[in-house]
Amino acid sequence: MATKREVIEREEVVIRFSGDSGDGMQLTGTLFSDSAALFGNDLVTFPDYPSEIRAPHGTVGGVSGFQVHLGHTEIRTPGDYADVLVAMNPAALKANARWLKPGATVILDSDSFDEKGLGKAGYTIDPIEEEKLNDYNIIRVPITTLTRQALDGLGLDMKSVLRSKNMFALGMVYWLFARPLDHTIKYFENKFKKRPLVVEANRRVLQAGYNYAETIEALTPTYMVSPAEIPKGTYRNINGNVATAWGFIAAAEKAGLQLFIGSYPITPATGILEELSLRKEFGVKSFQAEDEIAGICTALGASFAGSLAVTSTSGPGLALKSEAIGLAVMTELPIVIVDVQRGGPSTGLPTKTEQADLMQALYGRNGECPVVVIAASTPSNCFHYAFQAAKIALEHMTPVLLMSDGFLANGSEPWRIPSSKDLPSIKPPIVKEGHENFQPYARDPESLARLWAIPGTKGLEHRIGGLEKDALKGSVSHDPLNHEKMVRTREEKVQRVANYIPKQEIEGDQTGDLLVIGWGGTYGHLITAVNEMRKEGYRVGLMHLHYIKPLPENIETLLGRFKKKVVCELNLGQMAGYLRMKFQDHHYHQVNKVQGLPFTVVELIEAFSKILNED
Amino acid sequence: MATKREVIEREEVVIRFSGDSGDGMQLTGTLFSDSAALFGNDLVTFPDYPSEIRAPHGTVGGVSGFQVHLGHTEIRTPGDYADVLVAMNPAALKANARWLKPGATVILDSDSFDEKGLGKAGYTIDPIEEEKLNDYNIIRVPITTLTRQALDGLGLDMKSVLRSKNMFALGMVYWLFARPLDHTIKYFENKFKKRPLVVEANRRVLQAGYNYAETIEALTPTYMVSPAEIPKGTYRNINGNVATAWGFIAAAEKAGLQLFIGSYPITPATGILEELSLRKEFGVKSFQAEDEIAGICTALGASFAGSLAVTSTSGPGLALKSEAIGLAVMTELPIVIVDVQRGGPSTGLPTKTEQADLMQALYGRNGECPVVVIAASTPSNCFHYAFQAAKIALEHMTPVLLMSDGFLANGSEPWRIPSSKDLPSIKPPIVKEGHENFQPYARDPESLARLWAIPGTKGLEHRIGGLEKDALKGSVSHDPLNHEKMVRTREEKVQRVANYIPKQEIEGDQTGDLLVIGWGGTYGHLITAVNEMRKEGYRVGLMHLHYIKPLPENIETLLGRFKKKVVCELNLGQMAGYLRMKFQDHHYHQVNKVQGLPFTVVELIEAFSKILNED
Amino acid sequence: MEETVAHKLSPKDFKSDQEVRWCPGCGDHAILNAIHKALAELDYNREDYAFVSGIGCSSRFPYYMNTYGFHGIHGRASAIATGTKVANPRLSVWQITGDGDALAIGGNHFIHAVRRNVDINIVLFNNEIYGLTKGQYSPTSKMGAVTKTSPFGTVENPFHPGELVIGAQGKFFARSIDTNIQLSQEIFVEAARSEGTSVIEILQNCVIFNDKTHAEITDKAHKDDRQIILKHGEPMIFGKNRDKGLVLDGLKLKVVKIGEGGITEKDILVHNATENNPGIHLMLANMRYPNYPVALGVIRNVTAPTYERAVEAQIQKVKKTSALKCLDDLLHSGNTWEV
Amino acid sequence: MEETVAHKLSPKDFKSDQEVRWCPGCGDHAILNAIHKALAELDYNREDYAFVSGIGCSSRFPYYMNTYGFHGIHGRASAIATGTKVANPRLSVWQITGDGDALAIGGNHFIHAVRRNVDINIVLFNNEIYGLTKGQYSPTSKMGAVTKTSPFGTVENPFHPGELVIGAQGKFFARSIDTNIQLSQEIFVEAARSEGTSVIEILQNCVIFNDKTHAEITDKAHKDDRQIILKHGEPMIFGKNRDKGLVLDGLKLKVVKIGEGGITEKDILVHNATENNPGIHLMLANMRYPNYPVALGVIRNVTAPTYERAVEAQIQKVKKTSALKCLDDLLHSGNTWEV
Ligand SMILES: Cc1ncc(C[n+]2csc(CCOP(=O)(O)OP(=O)(O)O)c2C)c(N)n1
Ligand SMILES: Cc1ncc(C[n+]2csc(CCOP(=O)(O)OP(=O)(O)O)c2C)c(N)n1
Ligand code: SF4
Ligand code: SF4
Ligand SMILES: [Mg+2]
Ligand SMILES: [Mg+2]
Repeated sequence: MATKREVIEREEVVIRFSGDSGDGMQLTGTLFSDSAALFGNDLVTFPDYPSEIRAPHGTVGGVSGFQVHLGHTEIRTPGDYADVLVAMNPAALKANARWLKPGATVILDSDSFDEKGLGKAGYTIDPIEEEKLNDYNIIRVPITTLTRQALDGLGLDMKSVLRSKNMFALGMVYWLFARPLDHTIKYFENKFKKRPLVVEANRRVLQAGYNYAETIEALTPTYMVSPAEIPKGTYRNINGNVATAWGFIAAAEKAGLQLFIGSYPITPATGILEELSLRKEFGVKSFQAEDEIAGICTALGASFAGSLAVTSTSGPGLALKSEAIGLAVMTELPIVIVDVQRGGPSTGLPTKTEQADLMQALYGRNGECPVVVIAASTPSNCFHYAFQAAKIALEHMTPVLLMSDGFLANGSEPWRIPSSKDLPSIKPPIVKEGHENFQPYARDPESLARLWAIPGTKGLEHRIGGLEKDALKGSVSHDPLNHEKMVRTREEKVQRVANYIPKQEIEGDQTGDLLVIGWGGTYGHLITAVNEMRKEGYRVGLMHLHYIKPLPENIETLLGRFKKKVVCELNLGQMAGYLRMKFQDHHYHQVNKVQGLPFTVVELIEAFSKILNED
Repeated sequence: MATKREVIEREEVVIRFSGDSGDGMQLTGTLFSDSAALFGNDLVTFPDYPSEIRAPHGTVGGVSGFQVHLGHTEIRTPGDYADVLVAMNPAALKANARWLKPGATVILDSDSFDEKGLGKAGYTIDPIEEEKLNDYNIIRVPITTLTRQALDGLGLDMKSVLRSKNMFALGMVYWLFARPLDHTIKYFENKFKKRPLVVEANRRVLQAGYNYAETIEALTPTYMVSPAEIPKGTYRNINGNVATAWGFIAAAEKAGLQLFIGSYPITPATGILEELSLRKEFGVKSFQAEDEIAGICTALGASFAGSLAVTSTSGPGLALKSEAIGLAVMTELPIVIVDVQRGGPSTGLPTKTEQADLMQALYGRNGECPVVVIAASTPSNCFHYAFQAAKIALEHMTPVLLMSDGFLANGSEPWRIPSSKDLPSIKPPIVKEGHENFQPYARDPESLARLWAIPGTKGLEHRIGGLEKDALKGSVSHDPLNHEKMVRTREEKVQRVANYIPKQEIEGDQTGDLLVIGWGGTYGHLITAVNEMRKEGYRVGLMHLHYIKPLPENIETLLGRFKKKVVCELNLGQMAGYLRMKFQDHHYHQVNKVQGLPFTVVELIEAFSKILNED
Repeated sequence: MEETVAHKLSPKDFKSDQEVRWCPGCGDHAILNAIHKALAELDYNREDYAFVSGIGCSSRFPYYMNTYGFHGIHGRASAIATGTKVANPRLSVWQITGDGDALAIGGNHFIHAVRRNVDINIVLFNNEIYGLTKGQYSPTSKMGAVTKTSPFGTVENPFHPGELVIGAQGKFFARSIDTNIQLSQEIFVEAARSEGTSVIEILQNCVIFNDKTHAEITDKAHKDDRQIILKHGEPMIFGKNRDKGLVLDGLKLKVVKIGEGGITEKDILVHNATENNPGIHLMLANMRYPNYPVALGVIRNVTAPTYERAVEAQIQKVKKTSALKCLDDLLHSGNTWEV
Repeated sequence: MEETVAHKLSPKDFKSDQEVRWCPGCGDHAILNAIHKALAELDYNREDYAFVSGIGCSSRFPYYMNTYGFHGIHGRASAIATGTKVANPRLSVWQITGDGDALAIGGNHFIHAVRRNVDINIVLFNNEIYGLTKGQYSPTSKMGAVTKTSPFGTVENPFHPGELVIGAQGKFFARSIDTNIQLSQEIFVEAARSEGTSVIEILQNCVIFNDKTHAEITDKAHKDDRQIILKHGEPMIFGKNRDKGLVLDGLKLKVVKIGEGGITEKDILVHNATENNPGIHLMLANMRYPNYPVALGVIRNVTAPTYERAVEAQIQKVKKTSALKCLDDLLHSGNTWEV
């Protein structure tokens, strides 16, 4: 360990691990980001994988990637372009070459760059030539061979040997960033407690990669990314799906209710169901239903029975739940429906991110059928908005739609762990035995929430259902004026939630030339772009919406403070349309992208500049 | 027949038959309107019945009504208020008293106005007193007793005797309007060919009612409503559901394709499936599916196999079809989805009319998922718009949503029968064996419709599905730029339909002070109100939208021609919101009603006047 | 789980204040009656009943019960009832459904509830027609049935609810007739007391759209010869003169006459509703006129673990062993670090 | 309906130009192989095949067939296939589906297709797991299965596809194993030639998320003793030494050893796949290790009218008698009047 390192200090670095679906890139990326987080960096991650489990080996379609953006400063996005790319095969290079920063470092497994590999990836000439990477820092390493050597004599079968190639690459990257290996080794010790051979193999290969990197010296300069200066506290890495699940567990604890989730697996929402299925110690009843309709209907049954009821899905599943959401609206039962958006329409691009379910969330039901719509904007704040969604559902007796997306669901970032005692209380309008003159549709005069009498409560027996309800008794009513009254009451009840949510805030300039408007998972890219613009002297603010229906009451005032407005979304302009409906007097520019990918900061800055420079 | 009649000539008269659900009011009304139509009157009908099959006998909830508006002039609505009310029991009076014109004639079955009957209807004092009808022309007739007498000796059981009470009332009404009985008698002769006793009973009671009316002279003055001056041609009565079904049969004949309907029964759409189930002689394959999802999916399978495919439903069913509509969008298969709207949300008011599914039709799906949306506006033009929906679906290879509603579906009016040869041709882009270099997603450069290769066609084997498609080959593609291209292409394809539809027209004043904007089944009320306003000297036009997505290209120009605009809908303002999104620069007033009932002309005029008198 | 009831309840305690809105003469009235009576026999408090339904004439049922009730959406009652029961296993949960609601649009939730063996009681009003939508055929309409959507007769085989229940691993299946209030009541009580999913098919008459569809079997003049009421542990004897019975002929059931061909009462099969192997229950449930009498009573009643109890048990087990006791524990579990 | 084929097709004629994207080692590859071979044996033209699927690993199947194909949405393949077949009965329609696709979300369409007896061939890839979504339990996962959504084991009874098919009045049910290409091929040919809904369950191995779930039965060392391949008209004999067989013991099946206790080959049951009464087929389909060998081959194959033909027949009949011949006739039917 005597080599002297040439070290560059960097504010931030982007690294992308990439290889075949079977190459374990998701694990590699996760282990790297866990180490970086423990080291104190701020970071954001972005997994990107194909919809086949193992798409054909060696093809571009089968490439699985995991990008980590780590920094000494606050990190908001997984980064547009990579400083370092690990490419386990030619297809990985092909898929990612366009996402490299000029002069980036590329670590290749040279063993896989043989004729067969090149052919599968569709390369006909030298890939470095074809991708015009001659000036880049290309490190060719016979990773497969070296892995095999490292494991020589350990008695592993070839499949297992090849499976640990990724640890060789990870070892090299650890050296490159001068990071210790111990966290990763501990991970294997824990995970394979009962299989010491596996632990040993991974340890050996990891160390071999580290040593190799040190030896070859090709990797100088190495990067030094100091710990970030972030608020004091206890931190952990968390992804959006786990954060969502935990937000509900927190809400159930605060409300003193049992948590019930009725769901059907669907990418990229399944993680929520999976996480809650693990949480039996908190009494969570997780019900894997036969389909999405049963998912929401069992949840509604549980809500009727007095649980905090949740159902989670993605776009196609939300479509299937439409009719039952209507029943929730009519019966005014609390329920949270999570939509983790993915590329559409139809099956679309199941593993890619998109924001094109907004209109469906707002309007995708028969009749006048209002629900509260809330959107999280970072992996970790999924916790907060899941909690808020549950609180609103329970306190206002209404379905709440919580919007997440593939980018948030699978992306992760360090999260300062809150304390249970700092979370707000949740007080649903549950009525108890002995309540006098109980009427199931009697309402709180402020919130318009109806009373909640739970089966098992003596003396409050009553019936609810999907036919129009009498405004007080809740019995079936075909009276025309009662219908109009109830339609308007349900809408008003949702609107009144505006009295219970925070006012909208603007980040960056509070008045100025351009107001950037966004919602959902694009937050990191938007705030980064806004900050860059401001550094360049533009007067720009960001209005990132979390409460979509109802909108906070101060929106219109805020809109008036900027000369121009631009709505940025990963769809064809759904939020822009919604704002036109609500605040017609403002003109809205649009930046839209529908590629199953997040924005890049670069393209945002370009678009904003163009808008500012037009008259 | 010697009595001299005092006869009043009337331009138009409104009559409402009303009684218990079991009293046969729907049939009575239908028979009356058929006779009026044969006589040459123009007319519009409106059935109104409870959602229970037989709601409790004698209660207001169980009242079933059928209103007929007939005239010498053009009739556009079933009429706001009735000139004549037939009330078979006290509940019928109670339910309808508020819909009487001052001084109207009310024919009561006095036998049913006994203590029990009054009690069930909730009357505590004399109903005439309670309803303040003392100045009205109240005709008390012991209809039950007289019916029984008329059938004395015929050997009918009591149930059958009572069941023909309605014919007594009808006979009286025929006398009142000086209409012949022969059409109605012929109806029974046909219907009960094999049960001459039933024919005889109905004939006797009908005649008895007629004779009784003539005898008592209480019914003078009688009404004389001369035949209307309407275009020459052959006419028939038709309701919206039958007209819709026939529109599809016509389209199938013109396209030379088999018609397939996959549907699940639901009020008020069932009539379409029922009518098509009858039409086996035209080779219609009607498939009653196990649910709405199977309804659309079998239709999609049939579309794939080369049929003109249709699925019909109402709001809750449309919600269930959402996901599969997405599949139709992605596979670009032709299909027509009919939504006969009813009161919502959820099960809502199943037998009442409403227009609150517009947003669902436009946006109720995951992802960017555009379909063509068309709305019929009168019972008979359901034929035309069903035909057009099928033509667009087939020629543009797109799902088309056809909006109808309960008011159109069950309402009927005389219809000038078109001739098959005058209907436009339909030419779907079907490719034949031998087509060179076939690519399943190759498009017509004008319409952007893709080619349609039907299983069984040699050499054109290919695969379609719900994953994002390569822009030409149709194979699965995860390429980001291809996705953006396809999302925009699908939207553009729908927008281009605007090049193939008629320009929007305005009825009434072409420029002026107020543009009334409507869509769907409110047409009759809106045009009547607009005409009334114009008679009073206001400068008002009606822009009634039939093509909703895409909108005709000249809308914005037309909007500019009026000082004020008002959007009138039976919902909370969905079309108004849509127009704000599309044509932001105009201010839109709104008139909304959500009572499960059509507008009344009176309330429209009042609202319009108010808007015109505001500054 | 049955709790102590302060005072014994009577059938009328279960009548709600809502007007019953079925057609006069509809079989539903009698079924309502039988349920009111059955509940009065059971040991639950009134507030511990939840009646859940879908959409259809039959599904209006919860409105007429003075208990907790949930009138759902079409076809989804099994799912709603499952959620209710799993969330609170102490409730006595009843699903009321029609042949369309349960077997057309609701078929999937129905078979999955049965498979999971959730402890709910499913009362299936089988009138072989869609009543509420005014007379279209249903998945139980007889082949050839002429209805509004099959003016030339249907061309599809009907489901037999009992057969489908057994195909879905059903543990309890019974059949009754609307007018036989006494039998229905007995069955409801047995169903409520049996843990797991109990499916009770009631042959119900829709006077308006499918009058007399079951008349062949229910007709007074013939019913004793065309029905057999099975009782666990008793021989399968039927007939006006109780002189007919069922025996096995190879793998098939056969109707025999006692006293003819040397057959005596002890040759007659004895009904064992608790037999785990579904073979004979399938044959019994499938018996149809004219070859066989139609079986009524509890055909199958097999004990098996229920889903909601297994869920609770798993939770209790994990609670005991898990180190995580509250939210804060969870938030701090795994890798964390201090800044 | 089979038509004349110009030239005999070979298995490779059915391979599409798409790369096969299943995991290496996945059982799906072998099934694809078997279908390619089976189609080469059948008498349809290539353009007359339509392969329809839902969503799942297995449901990617149509992309790999050089025929018409429709990759649908999750669970709806039976409905899409039904529509395709009813619209054009001349096509040979195949539904490819997984245990989740067919029996979870698609359960209702599945049982209704079976009930109607639409002439489609349903190939159900049963790997007892959701593959495509990366390893959650399915309605066929064994009780107690530990998966991503059941980290402490499932608490629900699995469906047995054969039993459910019989509960839904199924006329054709067969079972094979992914690796037994020869048997699968034979079954596919027989299924294609049998009219009505044919359901073929294939025990398929998911190497990634549920490896070896069928190994107890498929394991080379034991398979001959743990599988029995049924053939119509042949005695039910199995075992490495073909010395074991099935007999009836009352109403139950029993495994016996030929030569022991006086049992000879002629005591062994002879398989009759065409028996209408489903009783014995239910027992055969339900045989499970370790008490019984698992039955493979065509377990049930009963002839019955198909739905799509009945629809066509009804249309032809009405066409003959109706006075309405074209649209104009229809428009002018009933009451009309001149103005
Ligand atoms: C999603 C949806 N589809 C269709 C309907 C219309 N619908 C209501 S009840 C019913 C069938 C009722 O039949 P069944 O379940 O047998 O009940 P019954 O009226 O005969 O008691 C139908 C088709 C609906 N309300 N919702
Ligand atoms: C409406 C909808 N819900 C859920 C999903 C997610 N999903 C896709 S495939 C699948 C299950 C696949 O299991 P199976 O049918 O057994 O097929 P396998 O992958 O095992 O072959 C699920 C839950 C989806 N695509 N669409
Ligand atoms: S329509 Fe039939 S099922 Fe419905 S209430 Fe009337 S008789 Fe009963
Ligand atoms: S995940 Fe399993 S079922 Fe899917 S392709 Fe891979 S091995 Fe086959
Ligand atoms: Mg029914
Ligand atoms: Mg599977």
